[in-house]
Amino acid sequence: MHVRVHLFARYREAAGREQVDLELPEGDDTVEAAWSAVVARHPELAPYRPFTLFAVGHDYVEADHRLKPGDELLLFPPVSGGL
Amino acid sequence: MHVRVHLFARYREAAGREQVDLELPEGDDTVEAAWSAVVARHPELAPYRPFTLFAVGHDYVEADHRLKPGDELLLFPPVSGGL
Amino acid sequence: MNDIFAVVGHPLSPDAIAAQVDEPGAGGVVIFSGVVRNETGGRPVKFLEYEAHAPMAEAKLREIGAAIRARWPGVRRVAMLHRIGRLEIGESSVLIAVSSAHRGEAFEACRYAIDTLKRTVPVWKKEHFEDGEVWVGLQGG
Amino acid sequence: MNDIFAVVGHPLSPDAIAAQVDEPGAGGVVIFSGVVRNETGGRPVKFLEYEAHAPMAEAKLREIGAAIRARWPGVRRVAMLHRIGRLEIGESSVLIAVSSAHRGEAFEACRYAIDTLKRTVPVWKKEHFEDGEVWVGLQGG
Repeated sequence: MHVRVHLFARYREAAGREQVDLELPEGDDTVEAAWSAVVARHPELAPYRPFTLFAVGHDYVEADHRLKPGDELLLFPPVSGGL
Repeated sequence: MHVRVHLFARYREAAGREQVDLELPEGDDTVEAAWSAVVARHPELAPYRPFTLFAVGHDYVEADHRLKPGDELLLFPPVSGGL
Repeated sequence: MNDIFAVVGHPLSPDAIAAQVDEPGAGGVVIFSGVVRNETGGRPVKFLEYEAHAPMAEAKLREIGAAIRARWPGVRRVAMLHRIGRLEIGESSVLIAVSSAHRGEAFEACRYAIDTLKRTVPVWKKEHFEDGEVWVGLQGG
Repeated sequence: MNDIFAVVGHPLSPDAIAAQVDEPGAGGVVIFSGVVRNETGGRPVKFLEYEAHAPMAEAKLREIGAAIRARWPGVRRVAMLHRIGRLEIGESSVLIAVSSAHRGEAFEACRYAIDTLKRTVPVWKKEHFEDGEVWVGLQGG
């Protein structure tokens, strides 16, 4: 199942890229699975797992959220807008 | 005892003047006495007594406050600044 | 300190008052603007007139500033301006700005400032209607 | 409605946002401005950079606006702007304005707006120092 992952702010800089295209195996379609697949390619992101916000579309999702084919998963560092 | 009384906003308009000069008898030197003396000359102000704020200098005072010779007493309608 | 407390005869500008409380250590600024409404109790208002006893009004504004300093130590700067004279619909009659290190203090202090101003500062408002005028603050007055 | 929720690349102006929430029935406007501080934890800051995921950021700002409408029915207009890109010390990164018939609602809604924005809107801040740069939001990160 194809999923495109977008990296923001420090994650983009740490990985040196803005997006990662994944093929997730059938039955292993959670956000957590996608995170693991990203970290397999970019181990420098591993330490950030406890701080990471996940989103699909305009909504935050939990790590156990199940992705659908063609979903775009957004990986956010802790937000720090406002001031 | 000489006291100058200043009228503001609706009081000034009701009385048709900005100030009233009073001679208060000895021993009758409270703000209340000054108010009564003003009302004796300008009875149109009488109904406003319950709503009136009294001030001397930059401070609000109570009706039983005792005036000193040369004091200027300020008679304020309810304040309505701000918005 | 550089705090500002004044009764003025010119239009009030949020940009200008924000600049007046700007301070390198302040992270948040809260501004309150009181705006002339187009009606009162359903009756259309043409324009307003504000009158102040300016020396005492400015003294009372300074007292409010001092109380804010005592109660919210994180406040950096305070500016309070009240406009007098004729004001048109939509114009700002009062403008208060508070800057602070942490935004909670700026919100609380700014609200305290306008609430206290309305109770203590000698300013009077006259509403002008199509068919007359009324001093505000005394029903049926 | 005419509410405004946007991520923008240009300087923010309190005058402009006050005008955007101006409304004949509104008697009070509360504005919050988040200002770039000159230091963080005692370390001098040269300038800041803000990045946003703009489509979702604007969606989250709209959600905040909808929540305000539901909770404070006296609110007349809401405007929320977040600036991105490079910001100098003293510039405003976020500007929120709420107008309402009664000022209490404007104060509460404006504070709710900035508090919620800081938790939910995907924006990230990078602090630039004399000798390096740091993304904010993760200690030691």
